[in-house]
Amino acid sequence: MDQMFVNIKAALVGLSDKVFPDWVGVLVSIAVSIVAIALLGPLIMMYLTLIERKVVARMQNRIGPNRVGKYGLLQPLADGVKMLIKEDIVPRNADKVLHLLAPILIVAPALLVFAVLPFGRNMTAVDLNVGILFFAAISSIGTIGIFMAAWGSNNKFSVLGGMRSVAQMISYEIPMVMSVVPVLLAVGSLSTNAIVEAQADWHWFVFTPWGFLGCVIFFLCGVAECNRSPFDLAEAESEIIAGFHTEYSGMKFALFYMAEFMSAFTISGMTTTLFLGGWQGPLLPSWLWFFLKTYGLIFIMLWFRATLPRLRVDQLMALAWKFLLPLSLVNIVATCIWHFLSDEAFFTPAAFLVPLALLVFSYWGLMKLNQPYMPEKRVYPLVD
Amino acid sequence: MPQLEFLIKCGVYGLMGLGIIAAVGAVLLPNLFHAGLALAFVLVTIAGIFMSVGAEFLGMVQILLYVGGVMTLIIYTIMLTGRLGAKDVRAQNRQGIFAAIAAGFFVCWIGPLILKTGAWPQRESDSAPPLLSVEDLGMSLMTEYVFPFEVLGVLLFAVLIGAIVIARQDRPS
Amino acid sequence: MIIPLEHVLLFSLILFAIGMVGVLTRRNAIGILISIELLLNAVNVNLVCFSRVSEDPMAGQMFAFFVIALAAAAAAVGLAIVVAIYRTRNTVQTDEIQLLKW
Amino acid sequence: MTTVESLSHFAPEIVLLVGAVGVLFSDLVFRDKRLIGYSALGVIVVSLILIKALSVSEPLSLFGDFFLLDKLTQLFRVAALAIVGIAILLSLVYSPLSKLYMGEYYALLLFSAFGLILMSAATNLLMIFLAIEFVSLISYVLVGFLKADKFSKEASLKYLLFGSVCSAFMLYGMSLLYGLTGTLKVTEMSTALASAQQPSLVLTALVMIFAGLGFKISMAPFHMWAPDVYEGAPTPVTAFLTVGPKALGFVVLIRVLSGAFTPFFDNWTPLILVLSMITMTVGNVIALSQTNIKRLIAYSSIAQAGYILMGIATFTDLGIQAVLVYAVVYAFTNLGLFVVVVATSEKVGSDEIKDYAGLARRSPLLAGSMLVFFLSLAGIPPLAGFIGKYLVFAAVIKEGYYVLAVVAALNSVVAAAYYFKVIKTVYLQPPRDEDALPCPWPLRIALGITLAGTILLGVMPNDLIEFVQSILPLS
Repeated sequence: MDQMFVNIKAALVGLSDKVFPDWVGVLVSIAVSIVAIALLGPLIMMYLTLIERKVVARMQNRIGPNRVGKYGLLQPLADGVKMLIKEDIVPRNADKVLHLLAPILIVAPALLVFAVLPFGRNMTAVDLNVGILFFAAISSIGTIGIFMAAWGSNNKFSVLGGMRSVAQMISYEIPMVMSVVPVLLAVGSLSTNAIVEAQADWHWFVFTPWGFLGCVIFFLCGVAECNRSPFDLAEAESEIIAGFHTEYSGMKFALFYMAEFMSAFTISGMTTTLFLGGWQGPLLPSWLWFFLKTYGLIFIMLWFRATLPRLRVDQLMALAWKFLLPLSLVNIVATCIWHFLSDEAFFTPAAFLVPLALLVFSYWGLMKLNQPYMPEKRVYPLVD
Repeated sequence: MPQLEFLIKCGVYGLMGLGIIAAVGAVLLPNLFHAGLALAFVLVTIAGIFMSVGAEFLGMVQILLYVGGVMTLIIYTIMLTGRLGAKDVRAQNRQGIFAAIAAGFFVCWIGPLILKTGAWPQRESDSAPPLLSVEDLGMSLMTEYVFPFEVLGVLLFAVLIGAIVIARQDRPS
Repeated sequence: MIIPLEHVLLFSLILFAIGMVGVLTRRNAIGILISIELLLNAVNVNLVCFSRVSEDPMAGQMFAFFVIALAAAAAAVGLAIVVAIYRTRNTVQTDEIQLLKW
Repeated sequence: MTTVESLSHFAPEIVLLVGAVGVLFSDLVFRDKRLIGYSALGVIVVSLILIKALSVSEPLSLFGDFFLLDKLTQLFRVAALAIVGIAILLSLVYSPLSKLYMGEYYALLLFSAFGLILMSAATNLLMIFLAIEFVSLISYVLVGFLKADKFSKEASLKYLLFGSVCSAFMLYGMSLLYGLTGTLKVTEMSTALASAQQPSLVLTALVMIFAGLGFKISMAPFHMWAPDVYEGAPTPVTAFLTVGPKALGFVVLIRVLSGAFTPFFDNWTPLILVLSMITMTVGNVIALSQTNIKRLIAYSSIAQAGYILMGIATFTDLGIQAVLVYAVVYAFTNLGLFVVVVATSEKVGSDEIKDYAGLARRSPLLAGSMLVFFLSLAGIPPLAGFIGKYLVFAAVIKEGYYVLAVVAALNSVVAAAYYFKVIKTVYLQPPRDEDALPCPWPLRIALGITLAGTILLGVMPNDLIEFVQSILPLS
């Protein structure tokens, strides 16, 4: 059961080996991985839309989609058909080429990142030895797609949204990468597989003080990276319509949606891989563990959306630069202390408490330093 | 497997061809925004070439720093200094022919020299040269190359201050 | 090396030459900066490929790494200056920025 | 030497860096912005004292191979700090600099001093490139530091575009060298290059490296940026640029040529001969028609680079000594000229030569020093400039490059012509108004140092020459 998908792939490759020369087998093995990922991405996205609508509806005391299919299970298909047959509108003054390329360029990196996600034991499509770097590099390409969409639409609101979104993405990328550094220090490798292997036997990094903090920072920055609520300033309906995808409709619009949901999934998957032990876990098959943890995190994202109000621009930037970045730098120091005190063992009291004290102290200090300016309560003597 | 090697070879040559086409675009396209995107494409193809010669780390750094960082800066500046839909500005000055001659001369001068030189300090070909892993690079950055690395840090700090001072808009006090 | 060293060198040479054309013909300062990035990338291709056949492979890759970092720094300074000029002069065309002569 | 052991010899530079950051943050503390300048001066002085205290006799290579501390480095480490120190003195007086960003300004000046020191000590292509870019990038910013001034911004853009292209060419050359030799260490290259089958490719690499270094030393045909940049930049920065990067550029050139290219001596000598003649002629001839004093000095400094290149062209021990002596002497003289320019423009408000009319009556001190500096640049004994010129000519004639010597001599005559034109304006034309020109104490100190250098080195050059002789041969 654990190796179900691996075995299916091996069978396919074996089948081709019987018929074709051996070099075709390599190609088949590559093709199988590519097809699997290319199908998985859209599938995940389609059902994430349904899950989001259902969960948010429940949180708001509604039922959510329930007409198409049992419990609304076919709703995503209906949505897909609707998107496909909608009219594709291109503004007259738009830059046609950019307008067309932008959604593709946004979806492609979101899908490419799937290649290094370890979905289960032996289930990483490409086990790059620079996996984490690949993840950081590829997700940074997305900003260019957003620029293209914003500029190509030739619409003020789009450009405003695009500028906001890019400023946000490059700001949050820094604490995000910094919060990964402790994991790399602890594991000594950039490969995603090696990171998961290092967390065997319940040695999940989230159980260490630095791991917990890193996990929180990484996840928050990730939520900001994929422009999700409460960091969805770039597409704030009430201020700038829909930001960089104001001028899109039909399938192109669906592609933006797809990119957003797929990156929500990859962020959750990466958090799982880096801090929550990846596919490690007892009893259940490894890939099931991975999906359970990932969907748990996605549930938290939906919870954010249903509860938290949107941030203001200055609050957004202040959070990244004045709070998360310093904290993630302290976190690196804390990891070094943990590493030298713990002496190869996963848990020793000293190695646990000293970094914890450091982190709590710096959290407290940063909170003090970042205290928001509260105007004095105004008194109107003549009112009463 | 020679067939696979052939495929990879085709891929690398294809990357080079695309890179050169995109580079021409980056230099000649009248719309600067398009030129910037063409440059981004060149950078990605070069990252691909780095990967194909075994410099995975550099390939990734190239994408992360260049495509993610420098290109964002460039495009931001284009958006700050251009106007939406401004297309009627001449992009090239009148030195086109002169420049083409200069570049052609440059290629004709160095190209044959490169082709004639067989004596790059090639290692013995019987043992494949060891690929540098990320660990090797990281270790030497922290040991052998630690001094230039620290100097680079100082440099980036100083340049950051300078760039902010230059670009900052003074508020009337 | 999968393909002969000379071919990669020719590729980088052509890239460099294209960058040269850009530097000489672009009117817009940002256009020139874009061309300069092409020049630097051509150099990097050279360095990385030489490092595959060299006695000291680390040196080439390190050099390329430093070139990338410094190119980023140079781009930051350059674009800061361009933005500052645009503020005072409302243009970034190099042939319109000609107060200083002889 | 390992990294930790090296740190003790690196103390002056560490003081410089810590001081730079301190100066940056002192902006937050000091109300009186002049105090920032004083503290920057203090950093320079402490660093100089440490250099004196820590001087070593035999060459050390610190941090692996990245910082060679030999006598050449010792000399130019002091020179770099002195140059930046005088630039700081000038900045204390120069009023167009906005009072807003003085912390950043002085910090950047100190950082660029660090960059200059790195340039003097670099023997590895990676370090050479890093150090040159260090100085260049900071100079681009410093040139554009006058926030509201269009000329300053334009100069900065030109400097940046030119500089980046030239360093890209230099990098291409370096990459070819790396490919041909398989190493980045300049000292190890000559053996590999001597056996190179393709000398023309080596020479190509050399020419391209020349493009980058030629930019730094404003050698023709890479000099086009110099007049515009020198005119547009804030005057203290101009003073720094005309001597700092230029002198250190020559040091790097000597290191590269003596390390890597000695086997190809016969090939590159004619090239430098020709370039040197072109450089001095272009500089001097165009300088004749200048009306702006900063531009005039700019062209004159291009011509001076041509004279210094004469020494490089011979590349005998005598030639290299001549280059080093000339570079030091030139630094004193040119900085001195800029002291006068700053003092005058503060009161007069312009850099046009016609506004210098009657300077002798308004301030005999400034006019007198200007006379001394111009005479020194023209090579009149017993001033320091004479020693430099004498050594260079001696080296050239000894090697039998008579054409070069004749061209240089003719050039000196042309140079004397425009120097005396300025001096004539200063001494013989009546002033527009008779107000005395003040000379505040920072300028007096700077003037004292440069005058002392110009005169003392001329009268008793032996100490400097002996020190320079002890530098050779380069390890």
